[in-house]
Amino acid sequence: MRARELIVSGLIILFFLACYFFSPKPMEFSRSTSVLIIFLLAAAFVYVFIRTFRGRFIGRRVVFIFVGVALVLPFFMKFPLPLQISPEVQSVYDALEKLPPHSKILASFDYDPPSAPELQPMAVAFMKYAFEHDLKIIIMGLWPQGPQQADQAIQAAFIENPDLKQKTKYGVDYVNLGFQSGYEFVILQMGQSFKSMFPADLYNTPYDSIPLLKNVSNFSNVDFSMNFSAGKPGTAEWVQIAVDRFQLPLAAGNTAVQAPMIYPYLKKGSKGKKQLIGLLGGMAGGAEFEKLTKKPAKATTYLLSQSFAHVAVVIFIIIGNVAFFREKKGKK
Amino acid sequence: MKRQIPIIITFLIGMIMIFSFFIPPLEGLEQTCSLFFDVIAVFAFFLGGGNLMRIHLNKLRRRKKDWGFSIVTLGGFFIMLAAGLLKIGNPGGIAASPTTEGSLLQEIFTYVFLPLQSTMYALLAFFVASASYRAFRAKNREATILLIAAFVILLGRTPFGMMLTAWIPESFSVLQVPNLAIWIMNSPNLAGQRAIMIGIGLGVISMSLRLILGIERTYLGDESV
Amino acid sequence: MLSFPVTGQVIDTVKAVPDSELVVVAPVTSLIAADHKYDDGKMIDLSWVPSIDDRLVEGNVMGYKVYRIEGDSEPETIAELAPGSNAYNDQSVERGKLYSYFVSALSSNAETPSIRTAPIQPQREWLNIELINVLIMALVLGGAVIYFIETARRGKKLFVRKIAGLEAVDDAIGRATEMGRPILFIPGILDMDDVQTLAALTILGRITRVIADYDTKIFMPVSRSLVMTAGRETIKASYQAAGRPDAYSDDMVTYITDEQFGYVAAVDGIMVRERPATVFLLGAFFAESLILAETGNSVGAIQIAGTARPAQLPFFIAACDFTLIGEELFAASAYLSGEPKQMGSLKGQDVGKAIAMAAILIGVLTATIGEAWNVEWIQHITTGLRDIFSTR
Amino acid sequence: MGFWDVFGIWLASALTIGIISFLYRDNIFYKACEAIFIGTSAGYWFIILYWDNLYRKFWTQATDPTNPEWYVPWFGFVLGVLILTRLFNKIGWLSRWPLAFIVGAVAGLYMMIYFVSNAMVQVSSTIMPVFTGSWVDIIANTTVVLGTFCGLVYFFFSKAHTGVFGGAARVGIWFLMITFGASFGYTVMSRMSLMIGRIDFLFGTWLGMIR
Repeated sequence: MRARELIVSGLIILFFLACYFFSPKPMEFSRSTSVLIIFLLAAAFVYVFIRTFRGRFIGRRVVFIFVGVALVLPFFMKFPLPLQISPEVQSVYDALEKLPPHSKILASFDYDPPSAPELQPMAVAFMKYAFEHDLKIIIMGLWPQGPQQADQAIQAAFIENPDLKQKTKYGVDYVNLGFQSGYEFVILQMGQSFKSMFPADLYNTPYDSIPLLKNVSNFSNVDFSMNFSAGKPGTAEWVQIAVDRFQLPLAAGNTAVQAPMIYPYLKKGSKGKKQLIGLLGGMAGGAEFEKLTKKPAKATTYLLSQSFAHVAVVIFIIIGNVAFFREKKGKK
Repeated sequence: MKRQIPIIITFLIGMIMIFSFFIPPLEGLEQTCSLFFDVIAVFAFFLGGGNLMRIHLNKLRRRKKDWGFSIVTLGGFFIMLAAGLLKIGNPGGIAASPTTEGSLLQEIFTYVFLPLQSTMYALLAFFVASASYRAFRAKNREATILLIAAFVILLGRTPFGMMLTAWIPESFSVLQVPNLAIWIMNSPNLAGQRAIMIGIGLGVISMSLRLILGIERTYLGDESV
Repeated sequence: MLSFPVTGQVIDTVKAVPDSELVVVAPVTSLIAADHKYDDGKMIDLSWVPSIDDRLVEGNVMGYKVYRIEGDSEPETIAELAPGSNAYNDQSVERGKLYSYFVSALSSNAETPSIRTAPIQPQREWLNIELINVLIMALVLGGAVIYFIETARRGKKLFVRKIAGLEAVDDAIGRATEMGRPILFIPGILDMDDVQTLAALTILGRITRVIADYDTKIFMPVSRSLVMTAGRETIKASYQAAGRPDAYSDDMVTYITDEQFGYVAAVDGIMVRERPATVFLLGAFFAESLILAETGNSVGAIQIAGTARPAQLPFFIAACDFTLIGEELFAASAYLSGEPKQMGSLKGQDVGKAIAMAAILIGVLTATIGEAWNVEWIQHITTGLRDIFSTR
Repeated sequence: MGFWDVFGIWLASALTIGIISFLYRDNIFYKACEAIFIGTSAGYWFIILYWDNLYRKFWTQATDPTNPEWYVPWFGFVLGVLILTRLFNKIGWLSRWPLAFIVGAVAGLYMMIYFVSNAMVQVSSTIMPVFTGSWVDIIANTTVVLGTFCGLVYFFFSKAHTGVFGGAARVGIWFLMITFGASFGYTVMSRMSLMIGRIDFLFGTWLGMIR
């Protein structure tokens, strides 16, 4: 038993070391290789189907390998996915397009590292777009690790577009106010004054000595706001307080789990006004936004993996059930 | 006496909390209770953490199976304790928040704790797939409905859903998978959520009353049950 | 030192501007200060009609300043508000003191104060009349629960339908005894301050009463120290009640870690190594529900699960043998006890459901009819019903 | 990147692979990672509890001379100490007092919170006209009302699920199943995203194979 364990772990380590030393960086499959891989995957699924249909189920580990392959390989494929832009993503983009240069945007980062895969790509795309169009960003977080995520998003945007790094200055083009505890209470107080909740920024620079914040006292001095949220406090709280009470123009990016609960806010209310300008929902929302900015990046790559994984799960359910019905019929 | 006092405490506190909802001068009680709870939780941790240590020290002493891992667990525990209590490497010194960037606690958090936590979470992706293949069966009508709803959502949120049903004419666009997914979320899903919520609301009332009135007292270790 | 404005006097806020260049805006009107109703006397509500120069197009108002005068002291600025504001809620007042207010309309370089309000004292109210409908509802429901408990206590037989998941509990315990394997009890991952954890512990009490009679091992890893303490008390009491206090040991309940996935990893390990015959997953679960249920399934345990969190129920339904959905979790301990008075409380719950169902049925009917034919008195019924259930 | 950053990334990668290796089987690397995780997480949460609850919330309030209600937190402190009496057999029964306090407070508080936000609000928002708007709206409204009503029938305890009543309960459980199916779909989605995040870390941040 022990020996087999050692061999397997040895193989795993060898695999990763081989990747580290010998793989091309970055690695990318050609179009035909990608098609071939998809074809092979489909063939493997057919094999699993036939096997299961005959009553011999494949083991857990084989299922794991399938999922692993479906998740990893799409990273290296280049495939134009037919993305239809949903109206709620389009309206976020349109609202951004309408902003004149030097407009001030309040961006609240209300998520933590575990939900970063879904939200980070859209945050990066958003930052990149804002800096390229000379929009000023005021960053804050209602979750403790949110401001760090914002920082990482900015660094990633700089790596993707090195020109921005020269052009963009902290304190003038963006500022990171950091985290404040107190959930929706923070939003409520910000309606009166930002400074009362954030007397200094993340690096302890006093609020008043930051050039970007010079004429910013509360929501009324902000032209647009964006909220990246993975739960509570998040978009629902921003809508209920900042939008409903202080008429802040708000758009949001949400995790897939959150998104369904946010949809009601996108409906036009009795006064014909939407509470939320638009919504980037999950990985798909991020990918659509990237497509609109014509700079496909992480979310687009991720979405391919995500779609493959979804299809794999659906196929597994179907295979399992076909076998199940055959068995049931056989018993009758 | 020993048995009566806890029941009286539960009854009194419970009643006060119920009525504080209607009596404005008692507004602050909720916060006080949550403060008390937080403080009690710290002391309870002395018991919990102590228990954790006892178990692993026992394993070590008796050289039980896998005792080596107990050293690792205890090591991790004490390193974290030392790093956090003494605020080792904290750029802000002893007065700063324990989770300041650059402190040892935060570095361990980023490079040890976070990858472990995220990967644990991520393993779920595999378990979900395995459960789909082996467990999610359309055993009866109910399970079938569950699976169909799940299909619609799964496909509806990817470009494949769009591709599959793009042929449906615009006037019936509700039937396209992505729109169907949104409809499910906004109608039947909403109804189900509501029924569950109302049920839970009523269930909690009944259970709370059983506890407050002392009818349910198993948790207090009452021997007369 | 900036001098404070006096009613009616326009003030130059940017020094050294000749009077002729001052942008003077009209003051706000109809300023009213009123005690905030149904609080502890800590708030005053202000409302006013914005300056007539406060317009989106060609408006000169840059914002408003709210001033407060406490007793005879100097006015102090308590808030600066955006253009278009017409109300403010002052939460920094104390009971027993007199306050008066005025609001200045700000232009780019001047401010125009309004007239002062009459002095006002924040008042404390002893009962929140706005919530009287909630109080009545709560009394009705609480009364129904207590009524049925009393009825049952007096010996009247009450019918409660079978709940499949709970009927299976005895069999599940029996199976573990036969197989000579342990029972695993997971009370969710939240602390004692969650009602689902309380529900899990009350069920634990019932289950351990049965277990204590057999010679079966129960093991309960927990992720909160307080739950550990409470769990030990519960199990100990059950063993004492069964007359076997010697069979109890503190090792039955172990604290692992507060961290969600650290806990899951450990419980997973326990399942794989100990191979329990029966697993109870009752309480508040989050993402870990799937891992736990799948692993339990893979070691061939009979699993009875229950939670009030809808997002986790599908995994329990898929991978467990029996699942308690939402309300059933809270009813479980009463049901398992089989005691008449406990059953009575379930009847009380049903009264609540009956009221809710009736309200929905009547409400939807009247709302639909009222809207379709525009019948006023029917519309009144709808609003009345909505008011009864509204909480504001 | 400095040495320690590179070291950190290698360490994080090793731990990531260690956890993933559980998919093959329970093995010594996984056990080691699990042990590290349990130890560090218990320690981490104690640190947070200690500094946040005991120091920030309790100590600063309880020793603040300007706080007129400085003595209030001390009652909580006493309750906390009482829980430690469990360690001593003779006075162990005192530890039930804080437990009784918590149960009473939680039961009382949540009874009202759940009642209002779960039961009352949901009932009042279900009271709505059904036949308004387009046919899509009408179907949607009818579905919501019917589903909520039948769902409640399913939870009814006082009547066996037979006859018309049983039929309604059956429709109710169908609605619940759609709800669970939808949650299932969305949960699968976010779990997959999490794994994608880890893969990106391994093959991108660490191995540099992803562009």
